[in-house]
Amino acid sequence: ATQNSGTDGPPVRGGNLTVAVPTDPQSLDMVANPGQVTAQIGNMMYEKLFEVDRDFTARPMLVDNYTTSQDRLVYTFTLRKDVTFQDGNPLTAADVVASLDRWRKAHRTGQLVSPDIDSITAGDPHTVQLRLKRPRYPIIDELASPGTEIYEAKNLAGLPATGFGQDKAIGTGPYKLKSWDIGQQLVLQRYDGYKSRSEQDWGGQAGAKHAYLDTVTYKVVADQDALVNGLQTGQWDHAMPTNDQYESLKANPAVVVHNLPGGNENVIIPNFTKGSRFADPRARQALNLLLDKPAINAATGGSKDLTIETGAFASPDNKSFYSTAGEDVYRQHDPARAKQLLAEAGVPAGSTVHIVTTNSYPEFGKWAVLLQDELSKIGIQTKIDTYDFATMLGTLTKDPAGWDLTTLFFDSALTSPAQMPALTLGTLNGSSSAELDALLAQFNASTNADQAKSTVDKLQDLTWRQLSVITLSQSRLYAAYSPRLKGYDNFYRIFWNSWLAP
Amino acid sequence: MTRLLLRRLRDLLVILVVVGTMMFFVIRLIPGDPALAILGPTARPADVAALRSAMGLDGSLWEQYLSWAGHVLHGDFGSSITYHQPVLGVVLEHIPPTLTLAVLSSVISFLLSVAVTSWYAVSPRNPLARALDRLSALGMAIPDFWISLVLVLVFSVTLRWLPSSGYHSLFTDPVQALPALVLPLVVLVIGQTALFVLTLRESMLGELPLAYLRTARAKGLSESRVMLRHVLPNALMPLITQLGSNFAMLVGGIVIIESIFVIPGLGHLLMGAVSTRDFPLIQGVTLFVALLFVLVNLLVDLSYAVIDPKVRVS
Amino acid sequence: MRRNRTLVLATGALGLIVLIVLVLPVFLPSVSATDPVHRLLPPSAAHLLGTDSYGRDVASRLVSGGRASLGLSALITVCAAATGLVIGLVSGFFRAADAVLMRVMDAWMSFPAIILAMALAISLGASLWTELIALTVIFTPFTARVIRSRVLAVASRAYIGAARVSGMGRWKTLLVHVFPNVLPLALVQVVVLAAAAMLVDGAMSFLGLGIAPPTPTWGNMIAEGRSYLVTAPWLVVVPGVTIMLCVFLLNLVGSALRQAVDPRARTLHELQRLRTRTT
Amino acid sequence: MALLELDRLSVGLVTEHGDRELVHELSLDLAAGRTLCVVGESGSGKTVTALSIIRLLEFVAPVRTSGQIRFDGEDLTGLSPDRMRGYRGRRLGMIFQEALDSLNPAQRVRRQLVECYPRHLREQAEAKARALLTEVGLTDTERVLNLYPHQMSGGMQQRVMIALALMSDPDLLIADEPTTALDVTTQAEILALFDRVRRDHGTACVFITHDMGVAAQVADRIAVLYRGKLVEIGDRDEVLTAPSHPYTRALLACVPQLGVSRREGFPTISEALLDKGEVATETLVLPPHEHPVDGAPLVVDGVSKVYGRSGRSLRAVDEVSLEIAPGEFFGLVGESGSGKTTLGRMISALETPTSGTISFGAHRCTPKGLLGSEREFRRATQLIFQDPQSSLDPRHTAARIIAEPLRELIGLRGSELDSRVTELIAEVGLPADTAGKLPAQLSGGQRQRVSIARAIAAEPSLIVADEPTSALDVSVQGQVMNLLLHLRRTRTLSLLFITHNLSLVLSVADRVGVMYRGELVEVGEPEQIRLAPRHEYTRRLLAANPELPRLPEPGLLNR
Ligand SMILES: Nc1ncnc2c1ncn2[C@@H]1O[C@H](COP(=O)(O)OP(=O)(O)OP(=O)(O)O)[C@@H](O)[C@H]1O
Ligand SMILES: Nc1ncnc2c1ncn2[C@@H]1O[C@H](COP(=O)(O)OP(=O)(O)OP(=O)(O)O)[C@@H](O)[C@H]1O
Ligand SMILES: [Mg+2]
Ligand SMILES: [Mg+2]
Repeated sequence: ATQNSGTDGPPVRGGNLTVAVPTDPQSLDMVANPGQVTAQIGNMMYEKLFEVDRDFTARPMLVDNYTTSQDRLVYTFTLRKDVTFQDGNPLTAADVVASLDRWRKAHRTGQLVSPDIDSITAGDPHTVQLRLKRPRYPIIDELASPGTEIYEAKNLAGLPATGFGQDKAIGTGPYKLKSWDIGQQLVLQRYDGYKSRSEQDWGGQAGAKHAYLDTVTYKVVADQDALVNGLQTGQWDHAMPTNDQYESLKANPAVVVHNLPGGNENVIIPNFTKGSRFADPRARQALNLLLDKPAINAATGGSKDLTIETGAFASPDNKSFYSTAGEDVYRQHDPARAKQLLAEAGVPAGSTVHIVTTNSYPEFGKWAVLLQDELSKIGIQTKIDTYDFATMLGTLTKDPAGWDLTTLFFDSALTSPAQMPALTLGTLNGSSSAELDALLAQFNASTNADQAKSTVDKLQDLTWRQLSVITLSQSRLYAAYSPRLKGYDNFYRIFWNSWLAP
Repeated sequence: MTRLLLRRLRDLLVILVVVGTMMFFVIRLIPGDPALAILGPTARPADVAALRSAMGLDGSLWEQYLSWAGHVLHGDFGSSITYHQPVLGVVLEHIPPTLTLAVLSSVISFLLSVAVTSWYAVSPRNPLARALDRLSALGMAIPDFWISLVLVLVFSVTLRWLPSSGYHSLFTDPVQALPALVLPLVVLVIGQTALFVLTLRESMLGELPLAYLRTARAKGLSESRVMLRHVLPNALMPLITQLGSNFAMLVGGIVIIESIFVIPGLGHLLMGAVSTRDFPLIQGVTLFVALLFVLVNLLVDLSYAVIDPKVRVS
Repeated sequence: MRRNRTLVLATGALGLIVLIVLVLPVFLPSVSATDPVHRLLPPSAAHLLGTDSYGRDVASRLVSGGRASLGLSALITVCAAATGLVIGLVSGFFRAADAVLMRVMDAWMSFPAIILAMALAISLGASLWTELIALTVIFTPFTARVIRSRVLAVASRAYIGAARVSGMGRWKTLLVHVFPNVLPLALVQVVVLAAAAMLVDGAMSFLGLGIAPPTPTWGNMIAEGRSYLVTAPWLVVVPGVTIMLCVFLLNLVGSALRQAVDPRARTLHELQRLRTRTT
Repeated sequence: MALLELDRLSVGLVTEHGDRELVHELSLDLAAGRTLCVVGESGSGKTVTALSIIRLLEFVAPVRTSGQIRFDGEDLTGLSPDRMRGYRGRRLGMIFQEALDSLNPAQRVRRQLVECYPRHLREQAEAKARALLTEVGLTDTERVLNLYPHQMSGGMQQRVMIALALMSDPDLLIADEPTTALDVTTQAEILALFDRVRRDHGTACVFITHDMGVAAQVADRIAVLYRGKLVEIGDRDEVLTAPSHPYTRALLACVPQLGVSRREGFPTISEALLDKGEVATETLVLPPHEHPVDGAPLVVDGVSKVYGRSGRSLRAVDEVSLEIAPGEFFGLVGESGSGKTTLGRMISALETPTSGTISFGAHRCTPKGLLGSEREFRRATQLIFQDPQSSLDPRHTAARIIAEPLRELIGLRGSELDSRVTELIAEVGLPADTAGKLPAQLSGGQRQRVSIARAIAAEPSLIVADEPTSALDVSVQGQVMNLLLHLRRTRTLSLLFITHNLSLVLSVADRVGVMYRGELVEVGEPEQIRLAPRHEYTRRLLAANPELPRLPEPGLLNR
């Protein structure tokens, strides 16, 4: 399989694209349900004021243009006039206000941003005013982040915390919901009333959108083998298999594999809570010294193409957040010193480390196994408890001091520190600190990109000093799809501007 | 017969109540919180609590139970937490695939096992019959997920004869449905047939020394007729028991087959519901599985009464 | 005699497997020693059955996985067969107990097995003991039902009445007259159980409900290896074939054993030989 | 030309220690339309011979046959299984000794009867089945056709078995003790039926029986078997009046006769004397009544048993009241299906009465079940089952079966137990090697004796004996009766003796009861019943009782 080159030929209108997704989206409400599949489908249906381009930079989408006051406290957004929702109603400022209000209250990012917001109000039907309490540098990026999709105000009135049902899944995007057989498949259909922006070249989720495909069918395929087999036998045109499958798919001429922008940050999370074996910073340093990250990555990453040996919390594709600060700490490896440090921190050889992990994602279990092996080499015993994901979270939060290590991965393509799980893990492992809060405030107060970038470096450096997470690597994502799928060289989540060759 | 039916209907209600209640409390023993599962590791406790209450999960277990039971009595199984839809609808949507697989595979296995065993009984010296009989022992030994992987690799991925997965309704779309059903059915049939052959052979062997066969032979009946009309029917009871139990197992448990072949059935739904802690949905599915189970066993018991007049079901 | 030869051969083979599984791990490299550099190696002199995705030696894991798999299925079989047999006997023989016991079994069985397994595995954590409890709980009612149906048939025979006239207590009658007449079926059931236990153990691991890695079992070896079905087929083939072999041998032992305990089956067999010889 | 010719037929059982011969060089022949009665010792190979002719033995036991069985000129031993099958049913019909076991338990009578007919002839077959059932005396044909075997009385089962064999009008009918479970009136009807069939179809018949009276009535020729060998064959009158072989002579001498009292003991055949070629019967001299007769009477008070639910219910026993004094020998005769077995089962508390009570000493059987200690009751009361085959656990050896009550009720263990079992086996006249055999390896009579040994083992004070000697030859029957009489002399033993053998019961019982359609219609002393029967049915019974022609050496009888 080869990477897509620019020789896709002229776009063809029509046809149905079948996409395999690992779970049912469960809800199409992107505020109530931050799941990946919901996002993947929701991005086809909904739009935000701003959207990120292929460099993860925010660009206007529903906003025609906007102004910022001198003191950087008042933003005035002018909405595009011709935009209609998929039920035919025009987009109004009231819809934007209602959607963003809900985001502030109910979405995790919104909640983090909210303290800085004074008000969001509608000027006239096509202007919205956002007043801040203090300047906030990433506010536009945050308005381009998941959760800020604009829904109709009338659909948001009186919603429970569980969000809205499929009857209210109406946005302004190029595709609308056609049918949904729960647990089986979901079909999107071209929204004929969609008015595209005129720009062509922003990439990512931004810019012009052309709906060439008549329909997009999302099939729920949980089983990895089924996923790969169906891909090879043409039962679906597009899937995102696990990294294990990468090499064999790459070798298969019937399938195209394609690396996607962004990725996952793979982390081991030590518990800071008193009572944990890693409450002592020396123990965390020791752990970092102990881990042979390249070896672990080799055993779990699947392919060199997919593994980025970096300790950064953001993807290298994410220009404004990718930082190499602390890279030297990331690369340290010294088991002997680790053993000594652990002993100093009160974790001598022979003690037992309690790892809680899940089998819901295969990688987690693998890391746990490799961790166990490395710990055993310096005489530390391990007790691994494997639960399903929901139970793991329950176990971690119910008894905050009852565990020592856990494993997770985070989306590394996000656009503001508020969205970076690696920086907001305080509730889980007790790693919040004044220093972190101060740095975050400093970032928010930045006035320009350089200033922001230097704060990101400090944040990254702090992470490696504090070791609130120990990053193993970044995994790149990839899509595998039928060679008939053309014009698909953008973000993995979206199929506008793509078409099926006849 | 009517008395039997009435009594079994009463049992059915009792079982449903017991299972419903047991299930309600058992699944709540499972740690993990649906709200937390949705909101993820970085959620604030306050939000989790808010979501919990929106899902109707606050209040004591007893209050929850009573309210759930009260609604169920009025035919309202509640609303799925994850799908935001009435549980009843979600469950009904997932029943046909599972039932299609379970019924078809049970029927096919039953017929196959009866055919193989009787053939072997009638002509024990026929090499093919003997080979089939022996093969059944091997059939029992094959892990179903293993053979699924292999069959898909051979017949779908390599030979491209059959789709590797998928499900279409047999009634609305038979042309697409049949090829997709072949592989999962084969997998289910292999294991079940093997088990059935073993059960049936055993019970037929038990009948062979009985004196009534002598009478049948004295009538000048052919050996095949003796086997098919006398031994077989009298030996069927253990097989039918086995069939009933297996059917029950299938309905609640073909998770693996359903997931490998991407069949949107009850087992799959149940697994998903458990992993997201969608309590109303779990309860709904469980009640339906229990209902199906009881109905199947009612049939089994009725067939006892038909097959063995001495066993007056009580 | 031919039957006996099968019995001896099959038992011998099974015994050998058990022996290997018990003794050999002492001499083999550690099962959890990972070696990412040498991952997914095909079988060779250094690694007789290749290495897995962590670079662990498949042969050592197979052998030590056998401990868990064989031990577990033996335990499950014993537990489930024993409880199932007792419940089946009692409920088939005592009408009063039957009504209650069978309703309980019905409720028990109609409770989807997978939920039970998951509830246990999730709340207690996946481990050998959870799996043992879960599978015993799952299998018991099935055994009980099969046994009961045979007990019902036996209980209606006149010799049960005769035992009563001879002053035999109900429980003893159950033991002396009913049980031996149910035994052949029970033996079959034991084999079915052992086979099923081994397969279901695999399935549970496959679903992540079984004994959790890194402790190897044949089931979770298949589950772990299946992502490499095309690139490293030995990961799946080796444990798969081992399971099949063991279950198959068990079957042979079971049917030979059954003939040994059932005098009628024995003469039947002789009969068949004779008829084959004379014609 | 003879229809059936056995030419030096030997049947050997293949065992691990070589062959064991069951039948030795048997030669006989039988012409069409004639009846050959085969009589002889229990276990002498009669059933084995019969099964060998129709070649059904090979399905249940590993056997080797030598010699020839020529049927209509064709040697059956050499036929392929397929061709042999063509003979069964249409040309060779068989009535089996144990009716209940020989009927498919899961099929209604109707289906079993019409089965051998092709589908398009089913209607005709059903008409024929109805006619045959009427002929065998089952007048309620519609009900009977819809019954399952276990819902019928022993006699009904046997008659269904007979109808079954006659369904396809065979050329040769092999009847293995076809009337043992029948009362004499019904037996007479059946014998008449056989005669009619023989005349209408020219059917030849091999008739195996223990009842010399029956043999005298139906046979053209009689063959006598002893220990697997044919010791005598000849015309009926010749064999009956001028027997040449000492065994035959002895056998005839043992036959019970109306009007001859046997209360002081039955004549039996002594093997020792037989081997010497002398007059081979001996009569045991019973010890005199020494001990005082004590204990409680059995009181049956207004007992009824209703089977089935309202609507299709059947009153099997109807308001029967009866008292049996301690030590009394009470004979119970009656029509087949009249409720004798049911009454016996209620008395031994295997069945609860629908109404009424049965009391025996401190024990009381009521509709609610048995009151008081069951163990005590079982020690006191034993039952000999009508159908020995199904009352023996197929997996237990004879010794184990006999040991059961000894262990359970008396608590014997170890060598004491073993020696008592050996004693009992000898007492009922079984060879010592019976001990290790499974029921399926025994002859009908041997099974019956195992069942008797089991019943007397615990030395009960009441035995309900349900046709305990129906499958026994007269000599063994004598032995068994002597045993019972002996027990009665040495200790207190009451007997409820259910039988169809009028001659037997009238010759030995203290009192006799007659049952008819569920009711006890007459009770009286044997002489009174015999000479002055009050009920119409009793009179019919007496009239139908088959009698042996006067024997040449009457002197023997009283010795
Ligand atoms: N299936 C068998 N296996 C072994 N031995 C058998 C079998 N059937 C019969 N026998 C033996 O063969 C001998 C003859 O038995 P058979 O049934 O022919 O006697 P019978 O003359 O019919 O006696 P009865 O009048 O008591 O029925 C007996 O000693 C019996 O133990
Ligand atoms: N379990 C049963 N269910 C229904 N009817 C039964 C049952 N047992 C016996 N009967 C009926 O009760 C009646 C009496 O049967 P029973 O066995 O007492 O007769 P019997 O006098 O012993 O006859 P035989 O001399 O033929 O043995 C018969 O008509 C029979 O059909
Ligand atoms: Mg006989
Ligand atoms: Mg009777």
